Amino acid sequence: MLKGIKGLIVSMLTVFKHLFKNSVTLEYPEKKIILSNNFRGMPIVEGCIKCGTCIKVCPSGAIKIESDNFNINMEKCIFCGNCAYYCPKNCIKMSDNYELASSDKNDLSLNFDISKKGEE
Amino acid sequence: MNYLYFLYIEFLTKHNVPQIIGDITFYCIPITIIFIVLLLVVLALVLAERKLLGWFTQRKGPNRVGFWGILQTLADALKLLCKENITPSSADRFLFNLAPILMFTPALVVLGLIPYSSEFMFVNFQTNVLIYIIFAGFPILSILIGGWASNNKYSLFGGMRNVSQVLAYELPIAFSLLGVITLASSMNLGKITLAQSTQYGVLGWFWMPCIIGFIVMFISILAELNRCPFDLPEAESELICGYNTEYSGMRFALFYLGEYSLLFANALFLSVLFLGGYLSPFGKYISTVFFGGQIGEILLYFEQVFWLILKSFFIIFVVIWIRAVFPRMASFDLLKFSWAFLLPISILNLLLMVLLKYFMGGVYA
Amino acid sequence: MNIIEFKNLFGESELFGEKIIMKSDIAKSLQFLKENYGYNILKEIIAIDNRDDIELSYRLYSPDDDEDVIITTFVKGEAESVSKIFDSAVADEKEIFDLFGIKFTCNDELERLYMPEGWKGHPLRKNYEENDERLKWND
Amino acid sequence: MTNTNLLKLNLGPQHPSTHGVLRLILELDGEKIVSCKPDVGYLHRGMEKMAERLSYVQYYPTVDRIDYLAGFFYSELFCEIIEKALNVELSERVKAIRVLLLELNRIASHLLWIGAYLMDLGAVSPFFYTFRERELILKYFEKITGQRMMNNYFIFGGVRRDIFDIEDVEEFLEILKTKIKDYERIIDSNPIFLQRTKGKGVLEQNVALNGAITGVNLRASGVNLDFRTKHKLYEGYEFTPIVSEGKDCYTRYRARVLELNESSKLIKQAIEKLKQNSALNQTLIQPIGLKLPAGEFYSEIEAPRGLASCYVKSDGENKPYRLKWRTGSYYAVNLLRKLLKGTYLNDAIAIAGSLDIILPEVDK
Repeated sequence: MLKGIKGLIVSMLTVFKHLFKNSVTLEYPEKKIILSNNFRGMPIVEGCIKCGTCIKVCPSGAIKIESDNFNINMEKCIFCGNCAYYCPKNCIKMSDNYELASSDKNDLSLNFDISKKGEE
Repeated sequence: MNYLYFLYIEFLTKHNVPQIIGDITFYCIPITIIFIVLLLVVLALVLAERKLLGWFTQRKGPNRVGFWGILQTLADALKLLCKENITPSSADRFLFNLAPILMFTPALVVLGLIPYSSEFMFVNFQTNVLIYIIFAGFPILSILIGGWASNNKYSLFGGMRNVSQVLAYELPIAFSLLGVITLASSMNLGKITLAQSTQYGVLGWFWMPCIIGFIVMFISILAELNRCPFDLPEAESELICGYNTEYSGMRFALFYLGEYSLLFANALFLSVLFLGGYLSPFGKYISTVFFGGQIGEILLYFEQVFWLILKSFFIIFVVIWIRAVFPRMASFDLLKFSWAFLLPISILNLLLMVLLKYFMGGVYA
Repeated sequence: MNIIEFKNLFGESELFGEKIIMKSDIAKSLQFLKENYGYNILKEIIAIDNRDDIELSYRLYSPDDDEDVIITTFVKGEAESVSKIFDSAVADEKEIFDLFGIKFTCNDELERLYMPEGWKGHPLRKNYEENDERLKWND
Repeated sequence: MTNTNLLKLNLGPQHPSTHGVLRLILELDGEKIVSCKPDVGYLHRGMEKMAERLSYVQYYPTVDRIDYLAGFFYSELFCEIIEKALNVELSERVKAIRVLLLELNRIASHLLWIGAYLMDLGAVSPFFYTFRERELILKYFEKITGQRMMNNYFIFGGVRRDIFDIEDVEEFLEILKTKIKDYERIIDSNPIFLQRTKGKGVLEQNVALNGAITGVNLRASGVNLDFRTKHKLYEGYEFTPIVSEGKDCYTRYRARVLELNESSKLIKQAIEKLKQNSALNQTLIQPIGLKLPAGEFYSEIEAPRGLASCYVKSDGENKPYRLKWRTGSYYAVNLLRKLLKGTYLNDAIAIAGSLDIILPEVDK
């Protein structure tokens, strides 16, 4: 019985101790989280040579390459970073933009024009 | 009190209003003040609980609505007002609506009993402790009706569990009350507070001599209000929300605010019984020491109310602190704890009080 | 526990890689292994659809001398249930019944595990055709 | 006696304390559970059917979604299959990186379980304390692998990029040591917690072995079986599995708290190994047109929730012919049928919570 009461008081005091520690919450909209530079956010494409390895590597078939348009369907993309890692010319980079909520659907299919092929 | 009464009657007769109306309406003013104070305090309590729980777990607690999260509960109440009042199709419509109302009324009645200052007391019966026991039992009725009427298995469990729990903890309350009554040798709360103003100051209050009664009553009130270690009727992780699973909108707000107003009413009651009601912990009142005479007289009332509210907030802080620490008790250990442990101890405490009254009766005139 | 000893106990069983192929009475041999050789954990039952029949391989494990044994049989549509010997087999057999359509005799709790009751067909079978061209993107 | 007025209660898919979408169909006599039938499949994503359609490199990112609290363990299983099939040897540094991240992931998973279990029993604050520690681990994962949970970091033959900032891990281990003392003071000395968990949900040894229960739940019933002692990655690490005889919910809780210390010891040894060999000479496998030789491959590892294993039968194509996962909680849910019989409703939640059941593992 007494050990019970001692246990009660000990657990109450340790919780009381937390009353004076400063809070760990991060007020999100005002202060943003500090991300590492390896963070895998929304993919960005420039200078693609249409080799098609990213199509072979994408687990959910989110990438379509037409003649001059590189389309990523963000509904299917699972941010795994396979395309960015296996692209031979690494022209796909994973930006650190994770706020992708949008009100209309066609925001979710990203189109990058890759027509300027013969430049370099 | 009668000083204010004469002031009021004199003001009315100046506008040639007959005396009868004055007598009747005089008591409406404090009633409305108490009702408004209750609503404000309840709003503050809900915010205080969420803020304290936040600080206990190193979080910030609500701070978006209003300057420091002050208007958070007001916003919640408005949101609940505008929400749709869904009544389950197979629910018993009349009882379903009756339950929340029953939950809110006992708190108002209990607030009427409490002596806020030496002059200012509503119901000055000689036995208003008895009235407290009667009305403290009302929430069982409302929770059982609410649980049964919403025709949902989980809320039925909530209602049943609440009945068995509150009945088990009603007797220890009665016996520890008896302990206090034998010491103060009167059932009138005003006389109980006066009996506590002895020359020992803070140690003279009733929590010191009948410490066992105080602890037993505190635990039983926790159980009666379904507060933390005993919150089986609305156990979030088992019965989703217990008896008020099917309630939404204004009815849920009534249940929710009723629960907190009961907490405030019981905290006031505990501080009157054991922590010396409106007596100031320093023996003499500050207002009589610094501003004697007329102003001191008026200020004295407010200071007495201030001490009473301060003590009840201390009790409420301990209740919230307990919520941050303890898990829920199992239903059998809860009942066993009350029948096999709290009840015998409170009877033993009653015996001690009788002996104390016999030998040291003089202290508590 | 070597294969020769096992062979003379249970007639027609031969070794294929590290697996022991059994033609019949699986329950008896599992019971025997569990009691005498201490293989008291049935790690998993793996079902493979080899187009003409279905291969069930039981992977047993004995925690004391830390050894694995795999017993496999080839089954058409019916199989002998081991749920009376190993309680974990109830879940495995339910899954295999659900995804492969093999009925296990004397397993009273046999019903679909993942799929809803009215589901037609057994998904993991090779002949489980779904004509949903959304799935054809990768071929 | 078939007591007809039994109350049929759905501890339904949407319930706050079933850690996901588990549905227990309970038959109650008053509050005593007469029979309990778990109904799973609400989170079935068809991982095994999907494997037959995707090539190895395409299937690999979906692998750590099988148990999102212990993603590294399932990536490690799948990589091990490919490395065994093409018998590729891992370099010392890669092995040390993998052990370090696996054990960090185990600590994160156990921390979350401690918080969630206390929330099931009704205590509000320990949940936030354990999440505060887990946040430090997830921040470190994000810095190294790019995502907090679905990290996709191990690749066939090695790791995606070399590990850095190991001081953060050492600093975290110091914080964890003091915080575990805090948890013990808040939780272990709490008489109501002891009353709710001591002697409840007793799992006998033969019932556990018969139900193929592995991992902490089995070791809490007295069987010394920890697959880390046999695993190739953990060679050269001295490590003592935590075996206790208590068999009830409290011992399973204590075993998981002790496992936190055990894992931090392993992490310290892994950091020593990392300091010794700093050259990451890994021989990566070219994954694009990867074809496994025909045959069967099997790999197993000690996941936080019991033995996890992967079995692949390939017929030489670039897609597996048949892939099967074995997970720990799959058999724990199956055990609930026996364990919850005869208990009361609020004990049932405590017992089911103590087995650390996570539903994505069960539904695969």
